[in-house]
Amino acid sequence: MREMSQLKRVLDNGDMAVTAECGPPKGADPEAIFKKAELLRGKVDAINVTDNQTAIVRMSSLAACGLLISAGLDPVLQVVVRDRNRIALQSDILGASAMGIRNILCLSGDHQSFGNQPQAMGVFDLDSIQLIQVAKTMRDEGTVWGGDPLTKAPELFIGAAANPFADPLELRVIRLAKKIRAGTNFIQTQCVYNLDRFEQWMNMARDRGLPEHVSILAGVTPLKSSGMAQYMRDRVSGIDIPDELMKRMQGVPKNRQRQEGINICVETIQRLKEIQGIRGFHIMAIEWEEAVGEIVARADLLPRPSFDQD
Amino acid sequence: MSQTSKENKITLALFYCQNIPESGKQDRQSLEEEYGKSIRLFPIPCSGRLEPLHLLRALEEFADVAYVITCPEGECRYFDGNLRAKKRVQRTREIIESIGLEGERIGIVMNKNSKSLARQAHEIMENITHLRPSPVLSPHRAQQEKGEKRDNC
Amino acid sequence: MASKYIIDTQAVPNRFEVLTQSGIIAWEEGCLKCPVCVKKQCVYGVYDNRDLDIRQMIDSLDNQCMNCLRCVQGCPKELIHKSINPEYEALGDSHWTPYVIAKSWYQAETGKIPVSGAGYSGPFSGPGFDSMWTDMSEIVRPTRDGIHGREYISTGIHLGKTPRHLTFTDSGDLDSDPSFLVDIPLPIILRIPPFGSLGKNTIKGWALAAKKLGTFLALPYEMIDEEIIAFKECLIPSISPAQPYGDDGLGGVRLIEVLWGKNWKAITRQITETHPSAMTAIRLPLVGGIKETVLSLVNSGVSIISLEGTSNGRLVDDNSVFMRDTIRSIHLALVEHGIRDEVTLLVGGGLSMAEHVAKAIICGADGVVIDLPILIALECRMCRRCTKELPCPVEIDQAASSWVASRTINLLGAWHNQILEIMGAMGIRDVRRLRGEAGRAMFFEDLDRNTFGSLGEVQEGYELE
Amino acid sequence: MITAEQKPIDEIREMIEPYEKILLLGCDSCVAECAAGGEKETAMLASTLRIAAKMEGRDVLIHEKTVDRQCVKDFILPLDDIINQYDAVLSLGCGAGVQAVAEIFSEIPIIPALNTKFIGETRDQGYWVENCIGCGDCMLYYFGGVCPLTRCAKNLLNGPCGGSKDGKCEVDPEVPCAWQLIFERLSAFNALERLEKIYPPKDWSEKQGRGPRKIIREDQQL
Amino acid sequence: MSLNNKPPEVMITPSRFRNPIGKYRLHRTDDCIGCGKCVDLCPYGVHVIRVGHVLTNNHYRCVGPECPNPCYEACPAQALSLNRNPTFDTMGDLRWTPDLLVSTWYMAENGTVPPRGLEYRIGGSDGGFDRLRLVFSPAHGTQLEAPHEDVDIGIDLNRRDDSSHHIRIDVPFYGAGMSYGSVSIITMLSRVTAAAALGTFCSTGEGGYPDELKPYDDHVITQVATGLFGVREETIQRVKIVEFKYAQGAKPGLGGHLLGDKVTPAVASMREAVVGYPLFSPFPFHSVYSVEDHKKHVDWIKAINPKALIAVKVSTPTDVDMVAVGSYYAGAHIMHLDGSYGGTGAAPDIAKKNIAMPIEYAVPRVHRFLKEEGIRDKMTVIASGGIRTPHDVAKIIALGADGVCTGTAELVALGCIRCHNCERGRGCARGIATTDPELTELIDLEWGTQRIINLFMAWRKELIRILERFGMKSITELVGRTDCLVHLDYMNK
Repeated sequence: MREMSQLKRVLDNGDMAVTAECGPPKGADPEAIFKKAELLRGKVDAINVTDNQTAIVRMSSLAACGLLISAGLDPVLQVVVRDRNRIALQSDILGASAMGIRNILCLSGDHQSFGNQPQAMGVFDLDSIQLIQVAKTMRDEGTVWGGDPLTKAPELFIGAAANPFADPLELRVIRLAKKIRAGTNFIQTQCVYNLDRFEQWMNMARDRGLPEHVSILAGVTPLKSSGMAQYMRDRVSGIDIPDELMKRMQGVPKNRQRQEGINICVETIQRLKEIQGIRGFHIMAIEWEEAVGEIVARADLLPRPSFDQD
Repeated sequence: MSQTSKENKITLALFYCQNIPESGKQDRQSLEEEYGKSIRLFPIPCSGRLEPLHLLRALEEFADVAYVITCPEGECRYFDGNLRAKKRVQRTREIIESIGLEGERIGIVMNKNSKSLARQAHEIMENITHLRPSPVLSPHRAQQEKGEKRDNC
Repeated sequence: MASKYIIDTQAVPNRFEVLTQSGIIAWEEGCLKCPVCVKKQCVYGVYDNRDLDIRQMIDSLDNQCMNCLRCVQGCPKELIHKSINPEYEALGDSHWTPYVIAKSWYQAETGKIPVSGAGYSGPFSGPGFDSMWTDMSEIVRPTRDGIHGREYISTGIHLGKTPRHLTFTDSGDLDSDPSFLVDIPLPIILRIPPFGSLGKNTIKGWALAAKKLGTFLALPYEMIDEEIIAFKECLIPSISPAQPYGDDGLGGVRLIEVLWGKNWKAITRQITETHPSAMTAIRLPLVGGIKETVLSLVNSGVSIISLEGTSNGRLVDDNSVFMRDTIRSIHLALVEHGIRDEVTLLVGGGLSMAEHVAKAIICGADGVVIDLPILIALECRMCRRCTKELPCPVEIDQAASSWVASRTINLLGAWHNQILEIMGAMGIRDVRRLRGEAGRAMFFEDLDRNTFGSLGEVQEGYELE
Repeated sequence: MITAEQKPIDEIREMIEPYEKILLLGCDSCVAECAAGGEKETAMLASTLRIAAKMEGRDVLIHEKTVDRQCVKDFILPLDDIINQYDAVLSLGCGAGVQAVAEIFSEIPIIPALNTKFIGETRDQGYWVENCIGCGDCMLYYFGGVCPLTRCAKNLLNGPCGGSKDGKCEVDPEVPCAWQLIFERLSAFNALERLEKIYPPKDWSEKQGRGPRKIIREDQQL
Repeated sequence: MSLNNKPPEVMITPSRFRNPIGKYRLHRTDDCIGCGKCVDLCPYGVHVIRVGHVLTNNHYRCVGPECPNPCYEACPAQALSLNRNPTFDTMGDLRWTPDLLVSTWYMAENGTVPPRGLEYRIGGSDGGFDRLRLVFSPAHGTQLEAPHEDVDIGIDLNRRDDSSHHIRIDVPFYGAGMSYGSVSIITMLSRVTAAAALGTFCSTGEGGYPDELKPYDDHVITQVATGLFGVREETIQRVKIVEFKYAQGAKPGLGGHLLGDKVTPAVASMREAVVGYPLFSPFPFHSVYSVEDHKKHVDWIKAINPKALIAVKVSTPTDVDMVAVGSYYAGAHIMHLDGSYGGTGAAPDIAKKNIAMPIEYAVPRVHRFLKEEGIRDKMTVIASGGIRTPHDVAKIIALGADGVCTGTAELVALGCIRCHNCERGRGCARGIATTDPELTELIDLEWGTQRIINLFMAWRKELIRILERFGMKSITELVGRTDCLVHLDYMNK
């Protein structure tokens, strides 16, 4: 069983880390996971598994992570507080750790009304920051929330998301600081298109000395088409695509738009590398895992470091 | 006893049900003669007429201690006025305790054995001799004393 | 008196919350907070204006309630009750009743006469002046409307000896000396009350009131200081024969009173010599056998006699006898001796309401002296705590002199109007004509005996219901 | 009505600590009925806070005022005349009242003095009990006038859990099992067949909506 | 002319207030087990059962310690206790004691005198009526089961035997004048409607003759008072009895005064005056300064309405007996003596308390004097101003009156509580003596009418019972029978 998170090792080692995202299937077939796993193997350090993303029912994130473990990969278990109360969340954390899952990403989750179960009761017993605290308590204190001891503490590398593009900007930095204070080890940001805004956020974070306490992985998402760009800009909350990027996508013929998306993505990574305090990248190629390999390669992020298993 | 209270400069606000024995105007005045400024008497038609606010306001403005004497249990003309008073006093005690004031500064005596107003007042005065001047009023009091001294000069 | 005598009154607010007969007890526990709460429907807005007066711990529910009982009768949980206010019940004593005190407060506050609806509510009759009814005229004895009508009703009296006749010089000028006659427009003289928490401003306020009313304030000589002497033309210094009397600084005072005592004659003589322009009066305690004394005083030339009963309207030497009949007998004796107009009889002690003025005059007084009413006008509760050196609950000594004056004027204004009412009803247009007019009064004892005296017989076995 | 309870005094004192001129704002509707925020409670709290301040030797100005309802703008707006005299408002309204006042007076801190509890019934004098969670989709018809969503600790819609014993809830043996009550009520008027039905998962969107729920009645608007 | 109606029916008409006030209150603790024993025991319906809960809803019916089956002693859970109601003791005054108020309310609700626990016969003024007692000889039995209807309590109002109407009223009382303005139109209509049902009359008072009263013209007395408000030829021609008001007992020797606030548009138009301005009725009639002037007044009415009976309402000065004789010679049929204890509207306290003599003194004096003059049989003497109870009626008739006028008693039946604030603010807070439109609506006409009917039916029964105990068949036998009375202060002295 894996003793340590690959992602943690990479970061501890001082290397640029790379993670990617993998959405579980809307069905019970494990093959879908394995297929995506193979596409990402060797290209990234760890693979995020989304948790009923956009509130649409999918295979559980925990189970999918288990499948990735069995495939010898390092998964990042995404956990949203929307669907489970603190009892379920803590028990899932214990189960995950037992299965060798070392990374968790603590999230609020999209509101249930957006998905295919709009009548469901949203739980939101904890919020994402509280979940970070709970996970940290379980790991560092060896107790559940409230103080009852655990027979064995989970081993966890705790992550959280950050969105530099939502308003108000000041509050975004405050929230980042709070997540760090709560105990997060790494941050994966919302996908970056507006580099100016991102830099502004990073500057503010740096002013407070935040990057010293956490590994920030900048999120990127290759645009498949100008239509997708349009959709993401207009419909997906927290996405900020500047006009020149929109124009650039629109200025390219349809059949070459995918390629242009990858180009943009690679350029973005290159520019992000310049920003002080960025410790890696989180590539969210939504249902387009094939693109990850090319992006990583073109961004000079290969090969991924490997460590001997102890 | 009155001397003790003079030394302590304790002021008692005493509310009492008009039904308790020997509580007429004359009885009241002899008490006032005895205790001087240490007692402020407020006859009320029924102890249930008293509300926590009366007690609080008394402590806020002029009294170191506020007490209520009710008629004996079961003898209220309004049936449960004295029981209401008891509960209100209890609640008011809790309130002042919650801000760090001694609960003893508020009290209730449910009259028994037809004790006279004077006797009840004496007993209450005896009960409160150990209390220091109220921290609520002490700043004022300090000023007042200063003022008096000035006058004496 | 050329112009009509009107006392200008103006509402003067109380300094302390008043005490009223009954208050509201409204339990809060169990209140349902009905959307249409009886408290919100109060016609008088009593609950909307609710406030707690800390000085006396008086909830405004205690004194603003007008007793309509609609809230008591409407609350679905029956959480609202009424109660008699023990503080009100404890006001005063059997003579200075809570009713008398409360109505006096009202008059001093508003300057208005007490008016109420729904008929008379008091006892059938009462002690002293309360056992008298004044007459009224119906059809055969015309009068004019006292207040709103066209005829002037005079309440003025003069103090001093009325000359039996006037003499004139050959040239037709008046030869008689009118200087020993002082007019006051109201048959009422004020006197410093026997007790009270009085301050300098209190005395000054009363002096000011006396001045504005055109009457006098009688006060102990010792109370006169530099400030008060400024009001000299409306002061009556009272000089006690027990005290040494020398150069008094009373120049310009119009009337000086000498208290009854061993030396009264010597002192009176001394005063007459020092102040030839001042009139002197003798103040006598009203005792059982006083009639003879009065007769001899008048015969010896005393022109103003002030008779003083106890503060509850009785004889000084017999608390069971009300002064009413003694005044009557003195008056009748003076009439019998043909010397009634040689003297002005003033009566004081226990006069508490406007009607007592008229009734005392009907019994034979020329005018009255009042003391405690002007103290009650200042919100006094007649608790007499001041006599035991306890603090005054309404801090009378702290009141400004202008407030004292206005309250006193208001009270007297209301009394004046009531005297007009009662005189108008009697068809009497000059208060001097009311003096001794016992025929314009009905006396309880006579009426009751005449009417019911024969209704005493009950035979054995008969049942009363 | 909405029920509430006064917060612990220490918490209130801590919140108002920075301010020197404070208006205590009572609300004379629901929270007055449950003896938490009416005129009387407001006066009592004001007096208590003044006493506490005096004990600390602090010179704090505390005034009190009670409006008919803090959750209705028309009752709040008149406060405009006086609110500028204060550094902060300590509201004894329910959460709705606090927010409504805060929304109107955006420049001044509005501090809650109460913990808002639930929608409930005055069961007895001094005893208030929750009996509606405001789910937005009332099912009381099916359950004989007893709401399992509120009164069953597990919000069960298809009958009691296995913990019901002697008609009492396993969570609190003082509390009658809602399903016992439902059963008795429905038996009383022969409607037990309503219990045969399987009630599908509840549509919670009526309760949780997308952010704050609202009702808009155009016919009521001008 | 005799009205001789069948007496109206009594219908139970409870208080219009949610919590009627009684002398006692019962308290039920949580110990109540809901057994309902108290409900069964109580003869007065104090307790009721509602959905398994026993509630003490009708405190006001409790007769307290005089109860034959005291629930508070029998309660198996000892959950009940009894106290005198402190609120009860805050009501009323010495003349209208709380006992009298509550018993009058009882009569207005039930049409009978209260069973026990309440003093319904005398007040607490400690003189006059309240020290007089009826003396019953043992010859005529004691309590009667049911009053005998063959006892006649009606009286003739025209005893001059002249050409005016011959009017007989079925009860020895009629309604005294209370003006429109001093009381509401509903109060006025309730009184008049009840008077019609009872076969008697009710006076309009001096505030005019509202059109609403037209259907009852045959039962209305219209008043000609010094202010002549609303007096027109037409109003005088409409009625059978015209009343001259020279004075009124509540403010003898003084004029009337209606505050500006009460002069609403309706009142102003009725009185032909200006809205919002106070109205004074002067004292006395400035056109009457002698018996001769008085006769001219009477002649004036006779010229307008030749068959009208003339009532002369005066208060009670020392020479009231002379006034009565003078009025007879001027042509009056009814001598109405108004003592100083009545009155609706505001009057100066000094006048109510001090001016003119109580009615108990005036009536014997007039009775005696008219007798001495040989004209007692030609004149109907009506007394008012302080008649509160059927016992007062019997006493004043025994002192020499033929009948009485009532006023305050009717207001009490309508819920008056004697707070004495008739003139304050918007007028009577209980909606009786007010012109405020909102407060007026507090009373429903049908309710008000029935309450007054009930009250007087109780009086009627009580008067019949009293007459039977005197062994009399007609109330006219009682007139001047002072031997039927004893005054406690002079008893067996």
